[in-house]
Amino acid sequence: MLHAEVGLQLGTLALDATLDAKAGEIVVLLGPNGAGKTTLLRAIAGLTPLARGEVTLDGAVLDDVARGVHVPAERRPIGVVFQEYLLFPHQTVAENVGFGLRARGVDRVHARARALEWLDRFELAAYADARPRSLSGGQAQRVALARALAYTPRLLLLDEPLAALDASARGEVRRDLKRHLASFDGIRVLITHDPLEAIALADRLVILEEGRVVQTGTPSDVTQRPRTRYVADLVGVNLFRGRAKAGLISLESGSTLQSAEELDGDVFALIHPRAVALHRHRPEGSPRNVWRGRTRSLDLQGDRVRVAVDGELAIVAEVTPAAIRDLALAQGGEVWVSVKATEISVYHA
Amino acid sequence: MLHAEVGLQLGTLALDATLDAKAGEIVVLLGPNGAGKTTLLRAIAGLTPLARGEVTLDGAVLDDVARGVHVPAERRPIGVVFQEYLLFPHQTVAENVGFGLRARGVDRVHARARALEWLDRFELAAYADARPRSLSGGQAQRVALARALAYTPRLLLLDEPLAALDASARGEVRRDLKRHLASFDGIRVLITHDPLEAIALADRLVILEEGRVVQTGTPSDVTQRPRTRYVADLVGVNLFRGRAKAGLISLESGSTLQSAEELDGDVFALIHPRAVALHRHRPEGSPRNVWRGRTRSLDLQGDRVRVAVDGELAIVAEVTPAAIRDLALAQGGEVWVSVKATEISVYHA
Amino acid sequence: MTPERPPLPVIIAAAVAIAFFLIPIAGLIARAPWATAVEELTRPEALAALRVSFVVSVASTILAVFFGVPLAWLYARVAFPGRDVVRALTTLPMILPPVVGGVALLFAFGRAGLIGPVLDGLFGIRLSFTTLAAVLAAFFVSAPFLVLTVEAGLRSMDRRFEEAARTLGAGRWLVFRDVTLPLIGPSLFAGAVLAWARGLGEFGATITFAGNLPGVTQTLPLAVLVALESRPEVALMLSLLLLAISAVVLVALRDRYLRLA
Amino acid sequence: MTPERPPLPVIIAAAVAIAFFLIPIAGLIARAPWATAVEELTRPEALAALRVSFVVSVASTILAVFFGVPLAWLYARVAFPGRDVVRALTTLPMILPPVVGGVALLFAFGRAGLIGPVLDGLFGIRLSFTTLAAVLAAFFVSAPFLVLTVEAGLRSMDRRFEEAARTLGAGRWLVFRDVTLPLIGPSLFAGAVLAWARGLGEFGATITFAGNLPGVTQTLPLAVLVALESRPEVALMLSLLLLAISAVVLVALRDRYLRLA
Amino acid sequence: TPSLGRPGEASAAGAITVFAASSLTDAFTKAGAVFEGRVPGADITFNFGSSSTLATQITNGAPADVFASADEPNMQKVVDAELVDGSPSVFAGNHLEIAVAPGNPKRIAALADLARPGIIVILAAPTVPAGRYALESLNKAGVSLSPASQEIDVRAVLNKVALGEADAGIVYVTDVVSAGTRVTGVAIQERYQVIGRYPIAVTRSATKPTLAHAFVDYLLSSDGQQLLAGFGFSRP
Ligand SMILES: Nc1ncnc2c1ncn2[C@@H]1O[C@H](COP(=O)(O)OP(=O)(O)OP(=O)(O)O)[C@@H](O)[C@H]1O
Ligand SMILES: Nc1ncnc2c1ncn2[C@@H]1O[C@H](COP(=O)(O)OP(=O)(O)OP(=O)(O)O)[C@@H](O)[C@H]1O
Ligand SMILES: [Mg+2]
Ligand SMILES: [Mg+2]
Repeated sequence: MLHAEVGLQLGTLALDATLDAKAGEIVVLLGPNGAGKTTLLRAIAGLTPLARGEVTLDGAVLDDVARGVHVPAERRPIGVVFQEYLLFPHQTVAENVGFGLRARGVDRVHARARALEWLDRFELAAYADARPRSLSGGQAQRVALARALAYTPRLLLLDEPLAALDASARGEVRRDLKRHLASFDGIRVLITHDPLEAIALADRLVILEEGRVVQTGTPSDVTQRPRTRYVADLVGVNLFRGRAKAGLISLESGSTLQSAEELDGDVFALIHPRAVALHRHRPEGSPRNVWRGRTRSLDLQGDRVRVAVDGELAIVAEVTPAAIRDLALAQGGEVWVSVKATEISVYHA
Repeated sequence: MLHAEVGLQLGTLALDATLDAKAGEIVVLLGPNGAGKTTLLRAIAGLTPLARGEVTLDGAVLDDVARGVHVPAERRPIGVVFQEYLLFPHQTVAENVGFGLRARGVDRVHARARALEWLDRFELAAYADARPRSLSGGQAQRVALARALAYTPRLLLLDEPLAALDASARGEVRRDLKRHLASFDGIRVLITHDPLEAIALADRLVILEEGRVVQTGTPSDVTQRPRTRYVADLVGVNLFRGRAKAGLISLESGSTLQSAEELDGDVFALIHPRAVALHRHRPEGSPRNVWRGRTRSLDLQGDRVRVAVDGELAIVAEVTPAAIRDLALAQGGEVWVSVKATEISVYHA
Repeated sequence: MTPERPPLPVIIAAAVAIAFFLIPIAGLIARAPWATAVEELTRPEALAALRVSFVVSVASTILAVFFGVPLAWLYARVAFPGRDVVRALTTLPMILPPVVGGVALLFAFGRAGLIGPVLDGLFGIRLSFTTLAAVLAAFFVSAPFLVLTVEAGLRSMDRRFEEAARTLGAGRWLVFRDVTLPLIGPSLFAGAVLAWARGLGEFGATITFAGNLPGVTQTLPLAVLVALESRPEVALMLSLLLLAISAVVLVALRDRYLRLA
Repeated sequence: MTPERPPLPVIIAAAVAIAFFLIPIAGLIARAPWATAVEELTRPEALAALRVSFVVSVASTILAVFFGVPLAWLYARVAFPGRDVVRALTTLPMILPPVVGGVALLFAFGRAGLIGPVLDGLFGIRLSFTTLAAVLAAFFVSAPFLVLTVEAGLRSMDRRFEEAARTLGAGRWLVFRDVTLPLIGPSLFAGAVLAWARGLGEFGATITFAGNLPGVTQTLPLAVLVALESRPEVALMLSLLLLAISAVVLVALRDRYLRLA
Repeated sequence: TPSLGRPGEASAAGAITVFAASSLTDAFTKAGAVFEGRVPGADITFNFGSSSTLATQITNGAPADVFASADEPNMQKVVDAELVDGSPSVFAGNHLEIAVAPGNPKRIAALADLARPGIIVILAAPTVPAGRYALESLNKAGVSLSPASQEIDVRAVLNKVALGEADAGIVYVTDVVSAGTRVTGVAIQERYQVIGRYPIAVTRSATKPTLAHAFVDYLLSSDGQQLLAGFGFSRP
């Protein structure tokens, strides 16, 4: 059980966030650049002092500002993988990986043996006696990961551990990581920028924006009911906020959306890009929401194309490359947009 | 026009690669960790000396080992964004961004004005007078990007410029980058680990493995006809190599695959995971390729699940979460695999 | 960064060291003849010595920076043959008893020295008994301190920042001025302070090479030495003046130093 | 890294500096009485002075490291009130003319000094005119060099490595020993060499505080000075011996220094 | 044979430390050796330094048995501090001489020649005895000159002349004698002479006062005086 209530001010950042994580749980912290994710991690690790709040891990109080408790970083059973790796330049790769063991009193020979096992697992055995300086970016990050995993902390804090890994290695390391993380009952808090990764790894997502937790829940909670534009962008859906009355949603921009759901009050309206249809001419028939727009950009994503359309409502549609050809869509071109009322899901804001 | 033939030895890396890029082209360099991508970039930038080969840019010889030509890094019209950012810690963010202009004789006032414009564009105006130390990881990387873009080099080398950006910013910065890159006729060589990104940005992909170029071509060339396991993994397809005779492909592992295409000789056989069907019992009917396996892992990817199956042939299948439920698939469980002969595309090795 | 709570052994060691340095200085202050202080210190000889000391120590520090930084750069960056031996030889003036250093300077640049006559013949430069000689003596004993410190700084800095600057179009000089120098700032500052301090306290080489002429080559330490022979109280007073000046300079410069660091 | 081609102005400045340092040393070598060298240097007084110098300089360097590194750490890391003033005061021994430093030490630790009687009364320690006094004199003048250099090193190191070590479970001491010390290696080495060199060449404070007793406090520089009174050739020879020792030590240590950097 | 002055030869055995002015280095080293040869068991250690340094050391508790100063004011400091056993005796004098380069290339014959233009003259600083005496001597001769340097001690004057840095300097006869062939001495006329006086005393804190007095007595004896004369010292 990790319970962290962290309040502090650092430069322009006012961090005021609560993070809870249960044993066995993998919590993924997501948020835009500068949201304070790294700072929150550092506070939990004991590297940045709190101004308010408390941190407890498995019942042990690590920080309690009110009672003046502060356990120093080195006495917290917490492993950290830093965003900038921070491998010791004067030690070999194996010494780096063995450092945590040595610090815990394991003798040189055993520490080295265990380090070598870890390097093996990360396919870095050949670099055991190299200096970190001679590693590539991705290799360095894998060493940092191995270093934090090599002793077994009860809480692992990982700051974008997979960012510098190439796509092919990433899958494997992620599986390795998942496997290893699964093999002990510790708590894992992980920062990643990759929403796919977040969804794949997370038991629970915590979304941090400007120092505050704006949403938390299981990946499917969060992806199905995003509550901020940032999360919506992340998940790749269109999100609007407004006031609903008998199926008619008045948006802040002044436009309205017709939905099939009956929910009154302040609501979010979510539209999946797949549900947004594009037409060359004003469409006939059932869709209740129809407006004219202008394509702002086209983005190939895998085997689909995301089309951002400006207009009365700015919205993103997802279509097939074939549709692009059929519609003769181009940047800046005119287009009609339609969304069926049944495709708009509505939930309380 | 960039033409780089780079031969050199650095530690365990033997780099021997040729890279060509035309004006206006965006070349994306992809390759596993430690393949030598950064080293190749450094060689082109003039930071790592060549042992063999030459580098010419727009007709100007920058390096020619045979003739003893070496233009120093500072006289190459090349901008570099480093993987580790390398922002000057003793300068403010604005000074960092203005550095290239100052080095080219622009006075302090104008350099600052231009730097501020750039910072504005990257939504970093508030940090103009901050020190890099106080930036978050993603902010630092955006500053590094702005710094390399602020003067207009004829060749831009970007080493994973978007890796530390959060997903929401990434889309925008990528669009910005694309837009800016499009606005001048320079050449752009970019390293990224994100295959989606590579495909979205690249006019041409160059795949580097163990210091050698193993494949090059347009994104669709490469994704449709991968030539190494690394590329196949990247693209997310199954790739087998074998000898074909009248539709029957004998793989190196001893198994065979039946394909609908008639192509004899050394071939690659490519199977899209979507084309791999999974069954609880031996399937009846048309599929020519049927075998039994055991699920190794399950990976949720967006709204689909990738299932890795070990067996006579190790293969990855892509199914819906519903199918997982129906099949009662679990890690280590038994499963039948079938692939239709028509779903196997074959091309010369 | 967490503010550090210093471990006890460190506190004890540091406290012992501080006490060891402060007690003698307290002793000096206690024994100084404060009653006549103002009178003693405003005597023309004292003021002249102060002026000479200022000129000599500042000039030799400037020389040390101008010649010492390139030398340190060469040692840290260019692997020329015999580097280790040359470096060791140019470090020796630190070790040489200063009086012997002065004798060596006389052998080299004196009226009857190795190249003194050459300098005189070619350029009409006569060093002996001039302020320039005092500057050179101070430079000779103090520059190696700067060289060693700056070299250490250059060796521990991250050179990739220089590479980044080069790719941004900065030539050697710009890289050096705008990237290397600021990055080794603390070391350069420390080196310059060391050299300045050593130059300010210098007397053995100065008296031997440049002589002791009030207003020309008589620096404060020489004035102290001379006074020590007959009027030790005055010597103490002059020493305290020297200390006060250095203390003020050190505390004042500190600000700048801290900003660099 | 590209091997650097040094820019011309750097070469010129460095060459002038090297020449300036080497010519006097060449002068010393040229004028030394090589014919009687062996005989002079193996006289018992010379050997005794050599032994005393070795013991004194090594002991004072060890003291400088043991007390100077904590002090530098305190100055670089702990913002205690009055830090700048204390630091300036403990830097002063570098500037004080050594003879005055010796007088100050006598005032403090002499038999009739401020705390000399206390030491004598409490512990029966009498410092003056013992080898320990010579060690303390050398420590007094040389330790500030180490402190300043190490502090500069500590200030320019990247402290996040220490944070990483702490998260790996390393306590203060381990962090200090396994991370901080190796990272400031070049500075610590440079500081120790500076302090050793200053201690080896020390004479003014030693002769005043510890006296000039052959075999006890007469170090090589004191022997040089004594010889200079009557037999300057012997003094030269002894100086060259001092130089040779230092040169050998400096070149030999270089290897280790380079590995650290 | 030396007069031991106190009864009982056995009490003469032991070690004493003699603090002596630098200019006595050669003479006392020799005298010490002779004395040790004559008094079995005697062991003399010398601490040579400038008279003022030695006086400071002694007044701050340095373990001296005998103090031989190159001038009277420094001895007086020790006397004033009541650290002297009995009263000091002057055991030697030292005449002034002009030191010039070997062979006297500038042909300097008298004090008056020092004022010739183009002659670089250096003196000891007026705060040290040799410098004070030199000024007195020049005054007596009615010569006024501006020295190129006021050296911290007489030895520095000698060295600069020996190294050719200065053309002439006023030093003690004993310095010219110990310098051997490195300089030539030019005598100063008797009427312009100023003579330095060297007092010696046993300290109150002497651990072996008998032996200390014995050494002082030896220096004052005719044997001692003869030995000192060999180094250029005159009788007091
Ligand atoms: N030492 C500091 N001094 C001043 N400001 C700081 C400091 N540390 C962090 N900040 C500010 O706090 C904000 C959050 O930083 P943090 O590193 O926690 O962000 P992040 O969420 O990890 O971002 P990223 O995803 O880009 O790494 C930034 O805007 C940064 O400017
Ligand atoms: N200075 C050096 N000394 C020794 N080996 C080096 C040096 N520089 C690079 N290497 C080796 O070269 C290989 C390639 O390094 P490089 O940084 O070019 O890889 P990369 O393709 O950029 O990898 P990544 O995607 O992880 O950044 C690495 O295995 C590394 O060990
Ligand atoms: Mg971060
Ligand atoms: Mg790389």
